[in-house]
Amino acid sequence: MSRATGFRPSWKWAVVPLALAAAGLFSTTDAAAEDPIKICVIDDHSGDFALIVKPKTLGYETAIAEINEAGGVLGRQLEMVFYDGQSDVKRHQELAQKCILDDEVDVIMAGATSSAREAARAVAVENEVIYWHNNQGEGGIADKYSFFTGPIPEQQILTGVSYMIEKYGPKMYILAADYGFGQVSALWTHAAAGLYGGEVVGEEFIPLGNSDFAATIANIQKAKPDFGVFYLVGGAQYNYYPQAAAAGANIPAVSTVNVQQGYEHKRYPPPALVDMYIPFAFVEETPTDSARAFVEKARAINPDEPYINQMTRCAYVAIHMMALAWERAGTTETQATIAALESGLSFAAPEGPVFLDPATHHLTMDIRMGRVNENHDLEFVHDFGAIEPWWLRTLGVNLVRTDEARQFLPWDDPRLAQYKTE
Amino acid sequence: METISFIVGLLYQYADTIALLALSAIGLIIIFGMMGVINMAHGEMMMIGAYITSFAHYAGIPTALAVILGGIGAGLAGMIIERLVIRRFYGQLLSSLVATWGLSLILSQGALLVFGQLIQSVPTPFGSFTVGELSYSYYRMFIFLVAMAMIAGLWALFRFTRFGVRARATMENPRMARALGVDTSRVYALTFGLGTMLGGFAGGLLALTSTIGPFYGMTYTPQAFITVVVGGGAEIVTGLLASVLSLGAIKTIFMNQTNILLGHVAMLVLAFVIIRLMPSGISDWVERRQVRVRER
Amino acid sequence: MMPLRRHLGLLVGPQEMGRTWYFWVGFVIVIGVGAAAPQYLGRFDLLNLANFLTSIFLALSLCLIWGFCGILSLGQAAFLGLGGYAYGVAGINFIESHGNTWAALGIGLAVPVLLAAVLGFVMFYARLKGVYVAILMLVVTLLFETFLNQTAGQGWFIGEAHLGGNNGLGRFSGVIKKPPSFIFSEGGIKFLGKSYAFFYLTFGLAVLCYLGLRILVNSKLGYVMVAIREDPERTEALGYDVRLIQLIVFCISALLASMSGILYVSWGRFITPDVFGVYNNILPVIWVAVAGRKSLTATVIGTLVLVWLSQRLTETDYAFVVLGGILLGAMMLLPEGVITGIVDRGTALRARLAARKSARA
Amino acid sequence: MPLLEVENLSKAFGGVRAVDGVDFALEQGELRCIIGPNGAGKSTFFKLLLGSIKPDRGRIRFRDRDVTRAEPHTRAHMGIGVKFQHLGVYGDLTVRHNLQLPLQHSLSGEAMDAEIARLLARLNLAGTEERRVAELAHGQRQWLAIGMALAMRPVLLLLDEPTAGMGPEETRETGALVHSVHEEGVTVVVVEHDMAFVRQLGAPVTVLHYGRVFAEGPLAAIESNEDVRHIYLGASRTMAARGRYDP
Repeated sequence: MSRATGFRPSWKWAVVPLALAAAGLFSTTDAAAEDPIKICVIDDHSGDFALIVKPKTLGYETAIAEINEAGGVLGRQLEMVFYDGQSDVKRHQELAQKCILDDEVDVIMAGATSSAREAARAVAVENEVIYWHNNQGEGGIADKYSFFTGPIPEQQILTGVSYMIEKYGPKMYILAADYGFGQVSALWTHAAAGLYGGEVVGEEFIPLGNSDFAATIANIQKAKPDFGVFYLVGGAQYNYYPQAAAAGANIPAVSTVNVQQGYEHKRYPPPALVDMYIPFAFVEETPTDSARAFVEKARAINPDEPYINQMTRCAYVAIHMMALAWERAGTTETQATIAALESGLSFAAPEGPVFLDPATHHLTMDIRMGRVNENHDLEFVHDFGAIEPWWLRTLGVNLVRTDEARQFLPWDDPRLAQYKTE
Repeated sequence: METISFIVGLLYQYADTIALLALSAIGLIIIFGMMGVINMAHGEMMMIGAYITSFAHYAGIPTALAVILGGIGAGLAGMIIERLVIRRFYGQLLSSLVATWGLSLILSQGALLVFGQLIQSVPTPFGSFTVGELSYSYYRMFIFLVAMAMIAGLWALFRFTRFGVRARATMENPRMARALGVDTSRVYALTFGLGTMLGGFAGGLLALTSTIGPFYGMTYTPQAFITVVVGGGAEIVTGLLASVLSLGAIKTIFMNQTNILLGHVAMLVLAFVIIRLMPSGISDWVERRQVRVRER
Repeated sequence: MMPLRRHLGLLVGPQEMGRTWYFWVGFVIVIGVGAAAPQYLGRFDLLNLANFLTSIFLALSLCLIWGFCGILSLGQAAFLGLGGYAYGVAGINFIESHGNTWAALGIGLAVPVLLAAVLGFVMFYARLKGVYVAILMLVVTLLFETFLNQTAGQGWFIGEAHLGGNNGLGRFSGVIKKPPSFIFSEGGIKFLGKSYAFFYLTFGLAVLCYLGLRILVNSKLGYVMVAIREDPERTEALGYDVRLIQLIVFCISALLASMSGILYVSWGRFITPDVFGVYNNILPVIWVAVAGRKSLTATVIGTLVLVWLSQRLTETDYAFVVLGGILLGAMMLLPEGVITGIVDRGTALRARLAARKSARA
Repeated sequence: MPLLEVENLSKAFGGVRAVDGVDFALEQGELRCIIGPNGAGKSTFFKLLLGSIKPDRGRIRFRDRDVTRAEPHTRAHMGIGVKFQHLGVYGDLTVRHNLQLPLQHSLSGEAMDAEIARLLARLNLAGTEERRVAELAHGQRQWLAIGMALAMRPVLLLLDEPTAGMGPEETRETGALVHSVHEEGVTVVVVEHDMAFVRQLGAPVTVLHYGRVFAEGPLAAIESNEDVRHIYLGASRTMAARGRYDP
């Protein structure tokens, strides 16, 4: 066995790497301030979520172009440092690290799904960098460094479900994607049912990526609900709609994810989505002049974008909020900027005025109800007016006074959890 | 009435599950049975079929024809792939597995780059019927019948046509078949084309009830793999049939009584039990039983 | 001293490239350059390099079973993911509350090996065809992904650890309980991804695993592995229980893959069901196939290059098309792998030149 | 009590009965040839004996133990040594390491080196130990394969077409090797196609045809058997074309 010819390793050789390793311990790095203000953007331009997330990047581009044309912020230009998150959660973590450690950005805006959001957000918070999440979400995050522009359950679910109960009757069936967002949304739906005299007659959590709904459709028919509450996410889960339509099992439904992000009413032929109700902050068809102007502006930057969705608006608002805060703080230094963000900023968003609530870091915004009609056009059936992000405040959260770093979940709040009966 | 509607519901689900398993696996199992190759790009062949179906439908071509075009397109793609790639890996099964996986990555991501995530769905034809309190899709029953017809057609192809005889000879003993004047490389190319064509056709059929995107095929391939493993490669038709009937039964029962995930888990567990008991798949086992019975 | 020398002799056995003195000089230089990385790398690059290094164990695990034993698994990420989850769950329960890193490590290594033993027993003792093993492993890992994706509900706690579904381990409970990094001894060094300690730990482990595997493949077991790869039937007739050896090697490879998972969790305090997904399974196949599956050295080098490349590609839309193209191209042009192919050609050329020289003389 | 006893052994593939009710017995120290035309079931019978496939029916006893279901590695340790029809050598390994595989069960260090040297000398392969097997000539590889079987110190040696692809000189040397192994007391079974080699061995012959034992007896009796000539002639065209059969 030891017949092998050639070089034999010896222990002496080990000295070399050890010496070099010792030298490695005395390393230093230094950072130099760049001229433009750097905004890290990590959006999915490939993979499962590319379709709904690409319009988000357009929102950043629109706002940055607008601000830079008007002379920038503090006399400096804004620069987007963009990375493709590839719909990959791990990637979001790595890229957030790269943004902070390598590009030394001033703010991070990253992550569409709750999982990608948490991956990137954890890195930002750990390194004390301001983080923005710019699409609708399950809410409940109370954190000094984290800010949110998307609508949250008290703005979408409570309003949407109460409207449906009034219009169609009390009995509802919940279909939710089986992950954090779906779980939380489902519990909020139970709470809404309890608060407004509804009744949950059935509830199913669908694995992400599932595309076969034969059993689900039968279950829904057996339960005979007045309407459905759907939190279906991703291309595969969307299969529910054509399958239900083919089985003649369509029911009126409300959803906080469909249409306003994935513009399914434009992508799929009728009648799959007829009678789908959408409580939203922004869709391309939003019936205000400022919204129409915003759509035009975004289209001018990228004429090929098929749909300007709610994410475009959230991204746009986030950049403007940061610009306002930096101007008010007179610096891009993190703590000063947070103080400015917590000073009560408001902004004329495309759908109407929004106000950044200092206590919770979420937005007060106008919510409207849309209905997909027989031709798959969106009709506007109700205006809920401006709705505040009140839930965290009722839990005693006040980020101006007390630091927090946690997510409150509806089952932590006995007032909501009481409605969930096993 | 309750029980009748329950039984009808269960049978409908069973038929539906069988149709999905059979359609997604049929092309894969032909290629595996004849060539021993697992085509990891099978899901992408289904994707190609679905894409062509959608494009053809919106170009004004009748839906039935669009689906057939989808099959033909995937079949042609398959024959090109066989010429350019598979051919180099005859006799190296694991290498062909890896090479086709690379191909799968290129095709799905390439489709994403070229066509984006946005592909128009084709509306589902035929409408619905009602039994008891539940209503069902005629189309889902239609694809069940088509799946069964495809299996029957396959049986007839191998039994009665010249290609079938040559293919079976090649499968049994390629060297002998060559000695008898069979152009085995053509048989392989045609087999691969046939397998991918059926995959594309299945993709087109299923496209009428689902969303179509670059990763369309990936939702079907894992269950197709299980179906093939359970079916084995010895007797394609019996293997496929036995496999979809048994897997479909367990999946339907578990999905109906528990949830979708446990339906998948039950399928996989059953697959492991079957391979432990019958390592070469059901078809080989069935075949050996037949021999023994004949001997008695 | 004798057995030690004997083992060192195995380091330079014929099963692996590197039987010349200049290979080992190069090796020492690479180790030196690697160990000095904190000297010249920025904060992110160092963190990133540590992350790259965690991939090496996964690549080596596939290299061992596929390249040396002839078993292709398309689901190696199942062991990585399970190792990471098991370590994370145990870590949240033991390290956070009791500071017991060793227990968490042990569990993180044991659970995947147990899975490998069960699956391997069924598959190898059924004498399953290679292609079946390959795709069944893929199905298994995808099922893990599906299973963990639906653990967002409040019922999915193991002790204090919430599985958290798609959001990742421990990420989806009120007060977030992230899986912890290693802490050895009370108040000892914390091995978080950013730290030098973590870099040196991973670097050291990678070097040790590489050298250890060199010894393994040149040992008696190593020869039997290669014999099984070449011809299992023949090897059985030489008195070796092929099924048992395949099972053992499969378990070793699961152990290596789980090290990747554990280090990854310690590095980023983060793990989600995505680790079980298709991409995490195809990536090691790309690394190993492209670099040269029959060589540990080629695997390590190729993995580092390709991991770096795929991260660079993140800035384009073409990432996976390019990776798929590299895989397909390598399989068709250099089926033994690019690095192995180049080295083999170089050796052949040198031999020819030497022959010509001696002919002239 | 015979060394090897096979009763009613049957194996079918896809409806074809490759081996069909074979009875076969072998005394300690015997040398036996098994012949038969293409597709007679020789290779299947061989694999059933070594255990890499299991019979549908029937029984195999070896050294008074029922080994019908025993795995090949168990049989190997019981003393069945095997040389396969297709080259059973490992092309990527050196000659030394090929021999090391069977030897490392029991030997190591100096003892193994000595044994390897002894085997190589016997196989006319001295001086090749550090060469990769893929670089050897065809005949040398066949001898190495036999050497690997011998390295297991078998009681029963099964050789499947040991002279396939060899020239006349090499074939003659192989015959001498088989005889010398037999003279050492090893029981030898040679499955063969090449009648010239069978004649050189001059041992009793078992003829398989359509998976059954067609005839059995001393070489001379078999060669003069009309029926045997007939089944061979029926298949002689292909075989004559390969230059393997000269009646």
